[in-house]
Amino acid sequence: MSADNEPLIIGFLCNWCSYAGADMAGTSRQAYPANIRIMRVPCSGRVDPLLIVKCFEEGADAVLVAGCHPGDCHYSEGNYYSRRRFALLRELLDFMGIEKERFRIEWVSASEGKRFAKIVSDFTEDATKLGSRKVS
Amino acid sequence: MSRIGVFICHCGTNIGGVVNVPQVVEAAKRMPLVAYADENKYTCSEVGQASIRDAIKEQRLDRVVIASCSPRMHENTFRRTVATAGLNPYLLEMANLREHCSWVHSDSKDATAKAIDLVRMAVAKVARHESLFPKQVGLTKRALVIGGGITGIQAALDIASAGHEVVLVEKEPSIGGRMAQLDKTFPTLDCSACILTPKMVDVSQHPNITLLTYSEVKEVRGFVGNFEVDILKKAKMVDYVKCTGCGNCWQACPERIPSEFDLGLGRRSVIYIPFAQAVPNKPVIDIANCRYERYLKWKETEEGPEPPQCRICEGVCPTEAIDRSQRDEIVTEKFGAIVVATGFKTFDYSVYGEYGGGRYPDVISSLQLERLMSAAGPTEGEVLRPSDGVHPKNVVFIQCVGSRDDKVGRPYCSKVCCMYTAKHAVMLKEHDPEVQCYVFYIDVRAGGKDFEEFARRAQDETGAVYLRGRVSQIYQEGKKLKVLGEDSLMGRLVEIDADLVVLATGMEPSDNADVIAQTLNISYNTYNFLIEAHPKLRPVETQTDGIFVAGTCVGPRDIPDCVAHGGAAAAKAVVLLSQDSLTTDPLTSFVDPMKCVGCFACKEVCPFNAIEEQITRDGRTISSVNESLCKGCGLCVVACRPGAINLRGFTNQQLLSEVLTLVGR
Amino acid sequence: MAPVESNVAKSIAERVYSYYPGCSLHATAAEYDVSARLVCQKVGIELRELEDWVCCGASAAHSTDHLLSLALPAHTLKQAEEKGLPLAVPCAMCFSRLKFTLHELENKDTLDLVSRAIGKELSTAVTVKPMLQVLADENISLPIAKLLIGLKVACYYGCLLVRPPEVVGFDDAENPQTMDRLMERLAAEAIDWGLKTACCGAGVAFARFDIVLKLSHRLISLAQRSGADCIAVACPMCHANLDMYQKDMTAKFGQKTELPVLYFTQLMGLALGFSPKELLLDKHLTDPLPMLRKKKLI
Amino acid sequence: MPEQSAIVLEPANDFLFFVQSHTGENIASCYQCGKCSAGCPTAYAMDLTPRQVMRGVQLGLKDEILDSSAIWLCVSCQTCSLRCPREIDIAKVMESLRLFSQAEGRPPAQREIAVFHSAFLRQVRLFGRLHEVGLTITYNLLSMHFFNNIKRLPGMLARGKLKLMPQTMKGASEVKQIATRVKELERKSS
Repeated sequence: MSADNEPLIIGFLCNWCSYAGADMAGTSRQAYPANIRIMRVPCSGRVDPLLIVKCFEEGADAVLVAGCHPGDCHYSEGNYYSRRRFALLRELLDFMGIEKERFRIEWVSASEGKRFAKIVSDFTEDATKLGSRKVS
Repeated sequence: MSRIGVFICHCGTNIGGVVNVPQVVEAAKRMPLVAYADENKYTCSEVGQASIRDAIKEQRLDRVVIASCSPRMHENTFRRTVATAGLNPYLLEMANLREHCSWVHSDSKDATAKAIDLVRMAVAKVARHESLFPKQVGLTKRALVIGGGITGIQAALDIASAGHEVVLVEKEPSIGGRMAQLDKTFPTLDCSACILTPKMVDVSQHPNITLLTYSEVKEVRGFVGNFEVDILKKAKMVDYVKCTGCGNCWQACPERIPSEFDLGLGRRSVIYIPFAQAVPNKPVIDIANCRYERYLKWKETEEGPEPPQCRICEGVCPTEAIDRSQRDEIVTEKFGAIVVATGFKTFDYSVYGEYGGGRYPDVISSLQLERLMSAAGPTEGEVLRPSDGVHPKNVVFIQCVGSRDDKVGRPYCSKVCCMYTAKHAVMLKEHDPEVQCYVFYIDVRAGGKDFEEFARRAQDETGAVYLRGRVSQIYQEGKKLKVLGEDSLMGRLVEIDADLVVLATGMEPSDNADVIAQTLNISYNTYNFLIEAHPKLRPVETQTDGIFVAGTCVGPRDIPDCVAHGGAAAAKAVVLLSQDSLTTDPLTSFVDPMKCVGCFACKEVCPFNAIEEQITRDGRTISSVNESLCKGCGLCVVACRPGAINLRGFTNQQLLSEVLTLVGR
Repeated sequence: MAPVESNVAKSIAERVYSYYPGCSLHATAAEYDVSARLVCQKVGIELRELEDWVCCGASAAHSTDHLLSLALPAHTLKQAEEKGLPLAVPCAMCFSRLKFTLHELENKDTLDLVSRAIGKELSTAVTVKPMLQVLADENISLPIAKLLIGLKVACYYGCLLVRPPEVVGFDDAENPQTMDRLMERLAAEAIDWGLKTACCGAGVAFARFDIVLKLSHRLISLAQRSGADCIAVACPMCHANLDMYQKDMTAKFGQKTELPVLYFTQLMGLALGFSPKELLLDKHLTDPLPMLRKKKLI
Repeated sequence: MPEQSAIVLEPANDFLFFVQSHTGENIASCYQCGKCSAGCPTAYAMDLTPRQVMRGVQLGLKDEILDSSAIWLCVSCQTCSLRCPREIDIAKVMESLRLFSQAEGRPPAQREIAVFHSAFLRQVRLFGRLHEVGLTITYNLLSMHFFNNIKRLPGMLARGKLKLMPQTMKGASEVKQIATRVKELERKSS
C-alpha cells in the first residue's frame, strides 16, 4: 500500500443510486482526491456493520457508506435499515476507540455527481486531519 | 486452482491518458491466481472482445476481470463476450477505472496506484465467483385489470385482443368510470358517452374478457407470472342470467335516494343501474337502502316499529331474476400480470370554508356542472342552478381548487382543470348565449395538441373574461353570490355578483388507492398516487415485476393520455404474457439449511416477501428463499445472525476478500 | 382542532377564573364588563380580576415594538400564572395579544428575553380563554328566564377571536359556530351570513376613519339585508366601530344604516332575566331598546 | 404618480434575504395568486396590494416597499395568512416591514396611523393602561387633527363611556420599568 493514498478510505456504494452517482461524478468530471476505494453493493442495507468494523480492524483510515435517499431505495426500504444500523455503529466505534468521525453514511442519488465529489473531498480532508490510524 | 485473466482498457485516452496502463498490467501479472494480463485500446470494440475470447481459449482462463468503464455501462456486454467463449457469464468481474478513477483524478501517480488497487479488489472478488444459472419458471397467461374506467377498458381490450384472457374488476355496478360522467370532452367537444359507450360494449362482448362489476380485489399472493388473487364479488341480489335489463324494477322501485353518479344533484332508485348506458345494463340492489332488506334486518330482532315490506321489484320482474339468497362471495383466480387503473376522484371542496364549505347550494364542482350540462343528467341538459332552478347568467369559475395549494395539502397541478374550465365556458355560452363567464386563474396551462388554441377560443370567441387571481372569499348576498378576487394584472380588487360559482376541483386518487397498493406491494406517494418504476423510462411498470400501473391512479392525466397509458400498460403485460417461461436473475440470496435456526429475522426485513418457511427432513422449520421473488438486495444477509443466508455475486466472503486485499497486511 | 377540545374538556371542572377585563372594558366598553360579570355570577362562574393587570399593547405595540408587544401581555400572563387559574378574557384584542405572546414564548430564547424584560421568570403554563368560550361551554346550565324567541341575531366574531387558528386554537376560522350555538340555546335565531369573521377596520378608526366607515358599513348592511334584528359581538373594538358611527354611515352611503349592536353577554343577560338598565343597554349610541320592545323582549 | 424608470435588479437580493431571515417566511415561494389581496379588508386603500408587496420583496425593491402606505394600512386581521396557498404568514411579514421601516427612520407613508400608535403607547407608558380621553387628546395634538372625534366625545361622556381622569394603579410603575428594560434589551441586541 503506497504512502500516497493515505488516508485510505473505503467506500461502499449502493448500485442503484450512489454508485451511479459516483459514475455521474466521473462523466461530469467532478474531481476528488484519489484516496477512496469504491466497492459496489446492491443496497446500503447489504453492508454488514461487522464488515465496517473489519475494515477499521485491518487498518482502513475511514469508511463511507452511501445509499439512495430515504424513500428512494430501489428495494423500497433497504436504506432505512442501514440508517438505523449505522447510527448505532457510530456510537459503538467510539466505544471501540475509533473516532466516530472516521465513519460516515451519506445519501447520494444517481444524479448527484457533484454532491458525491464534494462529500468525498470533505471526508478525505477530515480523515487527513484525523491522521492515519497506526494499528498495532 | 483457478486461472484469472485481466484485461485493462485504455478507452482511447479516457483511461490511458491518466492511468499508466502498462504499469497496471505489470502489477496485475504479479497478483495471485492471475494467469494472464493484457491491455486494449477499446475493450468494448469487436476487436477488443475478440482478443478476450481468444485469450480465454488459448490461456485456458476460467475467470475474467475487465478493468475499463463502469459495470453499469458494459457488464452485460462483457458477460455475453465471456459466454461466447464458453465461460459462465457470472465468472466476470469489472474494475471501474474510468468513471471512478481516470475521469476524476488528474495525478497520474495516484490514479495508477488506485487503478492497481481496484484491479486487485476485482481479482480477489472474481476468484470467489461461482457459475450461476438463471432459472426458468412457468407463468399463467391471464391478466387482471383493476378498474373499469377508460384506462382499464383500454388496457383490457388491448390485452384481450392480443389473445390473452382478461378479468376486469370494477367496484361500481357499471364500468365507464369518471369519463361516463362527463358531458363533452376537450378540445374537440365530442360527446363523452358517444365515444365511450362503444368501448364499454366491446368489453362486455369480447370473448377473452370476463367482466366482474360490483367487485373488489381483496388479496394478492404469488409473484410475476404466477399471481393468485382473491376477488370479492358483492351480492347484487339479481340473477344476471335471468335478468334481461328490461328496467321494470328500477322504474317501479318506490325508494329514491341521492344518486352518486349525479353527485347528489339527482336521485336514483334502490334497485338501480348508475346511468342509462351502464354496462352491464343490469341492476343491483343497494342493500343498505332497500326497504325489504331493512324489514329482514328488523325481523331478526323485532326491535322498534315494523318497517313496511316492499318487494315491488320482485313483483314486476317478468323473469323472476331478483335473488335475495345472494351473498358476498370471494373467488380466487390465477394471473400472470396485473394492471392497476383505479383512477381518481375529485377533490372535496368542502374544506374551503372561505368558499362556503358546501353551505351554498349554488357553489358547485366542475363535475357537478358536467352532470347539469349532460342531456342524460338530472336536468336533462338544462343548466339550472341547484338553489332555485333558474338559468344562471353570471357564472364565475375558480381554478386550482384543491390544486397548487399547500394549505389543503395539494401542492401539485391537476393538469386538466384549465382545459375543462375553458370547455365549460365555451359550452355554457352554447347552452345560453346570455351567460357571461368569469374565470379566475393563476396560470392557464394548455400544453397539449390543440389545447392552447381551444383555451384561447374560450376567451376570444365566447367572451369569457379571464381574471388572473385566486378568489379569496365567496358569500351569499340575497340570491347572488358575492365573489371577492384580485385582478393581479391590474393590481385592483374585483367583486362579482354571481348566480353560480363553479369550482375547478383537482384530481386525487380514488379512495383506498393506498390499501390496494399495499395489497399489491407497490409503492405510493404522500397523496396516494401510485409510483412508477421510473418516471421517464418505465412509466407503467412498478418495482414489483408483473404489476403495471396506468391512468390517473399514477398522477393527473387527461383522457388521451389515459388511453395511451392504458395501451402502454397493456403492451408491457402482453410482452410478459407472450413468453412461455420467465428467466429469473440468479443474483439472489440462498439459505444454508444446516446453519439456519429458523428465527426468521430475514423474513421480517425482506421487502419482497421472498422468504418462505420450509420444514426440513429432520423436522426443523427454516427459511428458504423464493428465488422468483428475491431481488437480491441482501437485507436478509445482514439480518441473519447465524450467517446462514448469503447473496450470490455479493457473498460475505467476496466483500471481505475485497477489503482484505486492500488493507490486509 | 386539538387545543379547543382539550380546553373544553378541562373547562368541565373550571368554574373559577382569573379575569382580565382590559382597558376598554374599564371605559368605552363598560357594558361588556358589567354584563359579563352579571352573567357569570348567574351561571355560577366566579371571576377574580387580576389586581395589577396592564394594557396588552394592542396593535400599537406589535406594529412598532416587537419586544414590548410581548412584554406587556407577558406581565399579565405572569400574574395569571401566579394565581394558578385559567384566565378569562372578554376583549378579543387582549385575547389575541395574550395568545400570540404564549405562542411566541414557546421559543426558548424568546422566553428568556421576555422574562428579562418583565424581570420575572415566565412559563407558558397558563390557559387563556375568550369570555365567549367560557360562557358557551355546553356543561354550563343557563337558568333562562326569558327565551329570546323571534330575535334574529347576526353573530359577529371579527378577526382576532378565530385567527390565526394555530395560535388562538378556538372554533373554526372561516365559519365559527360557538356564538351561533349559544344564541340558539337562548332560543334566538342565529342567521347564516358571510361576513362573521370579516374585519371591521379595527384600530385605524382614529387615523383612517373612512376605512372603518366603509368596512363596518359593509358588515352592517349585509347583516341588515340578511334579515338580522341585531348584531352580537364579543369585542369592544368591533362594538365601537359598528355601534358608534352608524349615523355617519347613513350620511355617507345614503340608505339608512340602523342596526343595534349588542355584546353577546348582554343578550345572555336578557335571557337570564336581567333588566336593560342592569345590562347598560341604554349606553349604546345605536339604541337597541325600540327593537327589543318591538320583539316583546323587554 | 411620479415617472417610473425600469426596475434594476441586483444579482445579490439582500432585501429579500434580509426579510426572509428576519421573518422566517419563505417569500420567494409566493406565486402571486393574489388571494391575500382579494381577502384584504384595506387593500382597496393601499398603494400596493399585499400581493404586490410580496412581489416587491421578491424583486428586492426596498424603497418602494418600506415607503409604501400598504404596510401601514395593514390592520393585522390575519385573513391573508389564513388563506395563503403557499402558507406564507403575510400579516407577519407586513408587521416586520413596518418595524424595518421605522428602524430605518423612514417617514411613515400613513403618518396618522404611526402617530396613533405612538400616542397609544405614550398613554400606556404613562398610566399602564389606556386612557381613551387622554389618547384622543394626545393623538389630536400630535396629528394636528385637533377636532377629530371631538364631536363624539359629549355623547360618549353622557353615556359614561369615557372617564375624564385616567385610572392609575401599581401596574403603572411596573410598565415604566418594563418599557425601559425593553429599550435596553433592544439597544443591546441591535
